[in-house]
Amino acid sequence: MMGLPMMTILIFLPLAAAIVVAAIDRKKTGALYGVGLAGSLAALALAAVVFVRFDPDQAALQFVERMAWIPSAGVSYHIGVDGISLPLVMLTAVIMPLALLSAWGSIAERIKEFVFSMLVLETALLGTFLAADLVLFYVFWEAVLIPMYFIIGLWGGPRRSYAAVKFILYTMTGSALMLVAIITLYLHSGPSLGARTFDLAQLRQLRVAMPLQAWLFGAFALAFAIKVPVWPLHTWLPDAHVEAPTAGSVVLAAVLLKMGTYGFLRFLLPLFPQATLQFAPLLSALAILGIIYGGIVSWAQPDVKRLVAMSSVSHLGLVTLGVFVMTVPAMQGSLLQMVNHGISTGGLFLIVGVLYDRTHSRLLGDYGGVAALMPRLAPLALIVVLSSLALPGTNGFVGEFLILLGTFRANPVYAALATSGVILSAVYLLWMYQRVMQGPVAVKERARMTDLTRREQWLFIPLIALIFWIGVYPSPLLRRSEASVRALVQDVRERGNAAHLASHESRVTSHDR
Amino acid sequence: MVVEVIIFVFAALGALAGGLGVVASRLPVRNALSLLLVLGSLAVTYLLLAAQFIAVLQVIVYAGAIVVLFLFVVMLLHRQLGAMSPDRLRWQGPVAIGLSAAFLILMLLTLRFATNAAAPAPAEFGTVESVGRALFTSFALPFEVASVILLVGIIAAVVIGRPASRPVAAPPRSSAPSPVGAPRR
Amino acid sequence: MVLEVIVALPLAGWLINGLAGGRLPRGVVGAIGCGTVGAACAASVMAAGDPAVAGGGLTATLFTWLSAGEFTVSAGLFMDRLSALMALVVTGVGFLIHVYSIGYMADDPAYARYFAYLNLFVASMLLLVLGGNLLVLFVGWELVGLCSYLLIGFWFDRERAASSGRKAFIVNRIGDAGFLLGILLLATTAGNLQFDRLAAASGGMAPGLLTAATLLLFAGATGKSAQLPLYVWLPDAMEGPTPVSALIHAATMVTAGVYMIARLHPLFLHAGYTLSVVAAVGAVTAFFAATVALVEWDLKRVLAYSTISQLGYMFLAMGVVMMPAGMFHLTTHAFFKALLFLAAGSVMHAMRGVVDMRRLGGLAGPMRWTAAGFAVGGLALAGVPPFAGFFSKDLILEGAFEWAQRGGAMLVWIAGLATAFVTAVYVTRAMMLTFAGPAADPGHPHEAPAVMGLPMAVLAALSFGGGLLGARVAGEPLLRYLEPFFVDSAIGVLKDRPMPAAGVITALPVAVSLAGILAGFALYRDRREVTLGALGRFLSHQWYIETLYDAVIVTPAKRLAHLLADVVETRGIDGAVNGVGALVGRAGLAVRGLQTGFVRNYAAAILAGTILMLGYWLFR
Amino acid sequence: MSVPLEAYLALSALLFVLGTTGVLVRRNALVVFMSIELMLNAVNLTFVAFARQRLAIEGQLAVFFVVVVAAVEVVVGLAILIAIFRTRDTVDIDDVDLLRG
Repeated sequence: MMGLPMMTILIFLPLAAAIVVAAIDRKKTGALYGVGLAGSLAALALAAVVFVRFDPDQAALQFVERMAWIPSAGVSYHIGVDGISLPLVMLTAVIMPLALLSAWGSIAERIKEFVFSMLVLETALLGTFLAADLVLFYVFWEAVLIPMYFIIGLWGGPRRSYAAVKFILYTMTGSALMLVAIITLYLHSGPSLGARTFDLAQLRQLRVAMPLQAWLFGAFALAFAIKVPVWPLHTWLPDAHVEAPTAGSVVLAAVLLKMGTYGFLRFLLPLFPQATLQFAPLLSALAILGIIYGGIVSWAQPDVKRLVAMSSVSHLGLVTLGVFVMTVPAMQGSLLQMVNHGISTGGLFLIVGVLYDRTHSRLLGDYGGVAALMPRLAPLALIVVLSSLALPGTNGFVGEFLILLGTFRANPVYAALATSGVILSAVYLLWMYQRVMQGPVAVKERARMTDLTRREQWLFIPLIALIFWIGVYPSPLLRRSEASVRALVQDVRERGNAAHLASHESRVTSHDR
Repeated sequence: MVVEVIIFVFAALGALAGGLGVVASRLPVRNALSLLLVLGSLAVTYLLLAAQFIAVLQVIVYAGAIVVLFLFVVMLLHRQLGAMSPDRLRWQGPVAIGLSAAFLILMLLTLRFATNAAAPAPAEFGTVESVGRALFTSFALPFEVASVILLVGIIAAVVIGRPASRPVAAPPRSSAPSPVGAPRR
Repeated sequence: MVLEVIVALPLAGWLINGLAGGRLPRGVVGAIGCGTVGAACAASVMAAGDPAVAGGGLTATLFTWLSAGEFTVSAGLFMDRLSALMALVVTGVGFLIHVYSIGYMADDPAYARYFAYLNLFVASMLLLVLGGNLLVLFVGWELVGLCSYLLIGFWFDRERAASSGRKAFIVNRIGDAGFLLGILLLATTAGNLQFDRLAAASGGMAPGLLTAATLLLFAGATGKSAQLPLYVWLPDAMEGPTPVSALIHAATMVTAGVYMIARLHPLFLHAGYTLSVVAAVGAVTAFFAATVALVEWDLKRVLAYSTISQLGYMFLAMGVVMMPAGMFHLTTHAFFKALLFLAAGSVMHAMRGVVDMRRLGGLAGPMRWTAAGFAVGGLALAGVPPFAGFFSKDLILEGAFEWAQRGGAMLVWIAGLATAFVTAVYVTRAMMLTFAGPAADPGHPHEAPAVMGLPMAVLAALSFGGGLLGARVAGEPLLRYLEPFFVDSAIGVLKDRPMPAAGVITALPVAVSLAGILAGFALYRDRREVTLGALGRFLSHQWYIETLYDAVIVTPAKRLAHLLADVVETRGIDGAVNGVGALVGRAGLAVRGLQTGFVRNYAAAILAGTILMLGYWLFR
Repeated sequence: MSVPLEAYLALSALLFVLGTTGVLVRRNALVVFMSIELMLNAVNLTFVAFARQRLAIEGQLAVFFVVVVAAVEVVVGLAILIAIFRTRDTVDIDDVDLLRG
């Protein structure tokens, strides 16, 4: 398009800003944050252009850029966007400026390093969502860990090093296995595709015989499931969230977790359709367990951040369910719900951050009656809470309804069980809202509970606007994802079943390499 | 060609004697001088092997610069160089000698793979010109990298060698102690 | 266009009062709050006059809301005879209560927030009744629940108010989960959620599926309309401001379940025994709530249980296929129950918030008009002719009797009759304890200001004359108006009603009501505390239903949550993760001795490794 | 080339082993350094010997680079040595064991 490598510019714009930040004097706080914000806002503007010019009727990748990177190893720099990655790219582009803005005034130490890390993180995230080559994807996927590790480990709470190490070890365990699977795929691609390649589009043609396909599926699924996190692989999440600074929590919840569910859609399903169909019931069952378990456990948390973190387990259980029931509405709902969860849970963490900046406490017991002291925060917080519990009219409902609709079509029992999440989310979120905002004023230092500053208000205004926009008029998003999702569902169903029939005459077996 | 053999034998004996001196002598100055003997002897063998440029390099850089550097350090530290704490690794010596012997035997065993069929060297082989031509054409990049490494080495030596705890004397104008060199937090 | 305006007007009021209300003078806030609803009322009258409403219905499609796969739902509004009636009730009663609120809330610091919430409620309720398909209805359905939550917990600094609001929301959510599943079932089988398409498809759907779907929808209705088993939130909802109780928890929102069944009556009619369940639930709830109201001391909670009971009547009417009568009772109930609440609010206003009837009494003197209003409402509630409640309740009981004769359970009719008696008793009790006798609390009660009195007067007039809408002598205009809508259902019953049999059946409820009033008068004449012994204890614990819920659901759920969070999560799942970590750490400790710190050791190790590799290469 | 290749290689091996012995046995950091130089020179000798036998000038270039790196190494190494000596007052490498597990 226009001869400009739009996607490359989009990915590396934040990195360029990061380099500029590195050159700025560390005492100039305003300039550091200003450049960081400008970089991420520029990326947002570019992403918006992509969003507008995106052709909703096309299922394949658009804005494709492709060139050889390591030709001898079949690695290419292949990027592009389709209906599955577009919402997540938009989400990343929206959340990062907000996260940076939330840190402005909240993080006072090593600002330069912080802004630098955040911008590098944005580049890595955008790259993860736009890569169409397995090696490129893996590089970005792992690159995300590094800035996130530092964000938790340097600017986190008292147990930050435990949380950071747990986060990085847990997620790397999964991705190490994925790397093995990627290389195995590469080795198999030679005999049947003519030349060995890491290119996703070509690897999709590959038909891996069944026992091996199941193993590869398992390796990929584990890496993604840890990231999501699918129950019972979730325990790194509460620790990471509790210890991370606000901006880190926001990005972690809003975007990082979506890497897992995005991975399901982008890699797991198209690469291993047969294994997907075979293991979908297992993953659906885990997802439902996560919905219920996360909801119940959230209710009993004394720590606000931990509560919200556990609620993510529940919400992402629903997203995972939507992926694996393999119907068009459910998958579109899943995709939308990824965005919605980013907005609402990101918002919840921003609220917690605003409160934490004032009281330096995360315990529900230390709050109470905040609405009387912060009358501007209370309605904004309520809207975010309502969005998170999927009240109709807010974004959460649209996603949840579509997931449940698609799930019901595939399996009414799943849908009935998943609907319990609707009740549970109301239970724990309203419990939280009441403990923090309502009741007699129980905060110890009233004087510190000043209402939102102008900067803090601007954190919420975009989120609230998005909540209502997606809740009332989600068509722009749904329309752009429909073609790709439909193609994916059809592809997986056809090849999954066809492979089942033709597995004995498969051209690739596990011993030829 | 017997001359060559004789020269080689003398050079080899010199090198071995020097090597023994480096390892065995308890006097640092003697160690350094033994090293000089090794380097010189090897320079002679290089000449036998049609490597004039390398031989010259050996004398200038190794014998001329490096050994001198060693001697400077010996001079700087000479008082304490003899003082050693009691040996805490009593097994190390015998094990080391055993290992070294085993390694030597293995290496000598590899000699049976050597093929001994060398053509006479052309006149220009190993001259400054031929080495220089190779260095500035196909090996230009490594050459440049080597220069960078040298630069980095110089900087590193300056930084490491500077006294860490004491800051460089601050200019008298500023009253506050200048934190140059001290890590900033 | 007019439909959008009806919904948009209160929505605009919400936006203005919500965003800028804090900076506006009170008069302007009140004017916006009332004006938008009043204008919506006028617009509703205009829309209802549109010939399209009487015909196939007035539709307005705004845009495609959801579209995924083959499934499409548009954001659209729709008005036919049924929704016209509902819109008029909502905006009409709503307007009166808004006006009343100007006086009632005059001293509240959060005046603007109050009107913003109230306007949002009216907008949501209008969305509910004017929704063009089931999903839009559901949006309104949930949003009115939100408004209910917000207004119950309006004085959020009171722990009880906040908890009651939360309870209301969660209990409603339980019902709504069923409702949502019902919608999913219908969407999956019928493929569409337009009301007319659903009605058309209902004939061809498998009866089992249809029964399941309608039962699920009814589960939602039991939550929203506070029927057994999900009634528990409504008595607690009385923590909110009294006008809110009048508007949301008596006149409009709680009737949404009834409206929903009326709206989807073709489905319910085709769905096997669902309607029998509805009738049974309605009858049991009506009787249960009335008996509890008999022993309640809190004036507002008496009215709350009364509302539950009257809603039971409406469901009873729906269940026995007397749907027009149910809608008729919905309308009259909106008048007289709103009146009763407003009168109670007037009492609270005068007595500075006292609602315990043991501390009230003798208010008939200083608050003559309020007492008169309460009396009119009470008589209407008791079903004394010619007050409005008489006509509608009578029609329902007639329907129940005929239903029994056509093979239904006679018990439903008997329960309805018994409820009529109990209703008369408790309303007399409330009247006596509040207004009769000597003043129990030495205060200076004063009559409500005109801005509160006027709406009560209008409602009193409607409670008195509203019965004409369905009275036979007046030609049953409301029932005739609704007939075309229910053309394939209850109208058959309505038309072929054997007139002679009605004599005794009509007389019986009246007699029962009068007997109840007399009994109440006799019992509470001298303000005795009638305890009723063990029965009284049973009743004052609401038949131990909430105790049962606490023991069986709430407490075990909390225990489970703590068990999972404190044991399974930390020791089980995370314990396993940390256990793996600890295992690796211990292995590291074991081999750490190899790292001696002596460079010479390391060098020896390197050499040994080199020897091994060289040896392997040489001798392989 | 009348002196056989094996002779050079054997000389190289002997020098190398002398170097390793020095590194393993001696505790004086300065002597250890010299022993390392000895090993480097042994390797250089093989390079030059093979370069002569195969008439490949690259072997000699490798020596060139080894010499460069060795020079840097000695400079930096001796600087470290002096820094250690300044703080710990010793040149016994056994006294520097901060990496003990």
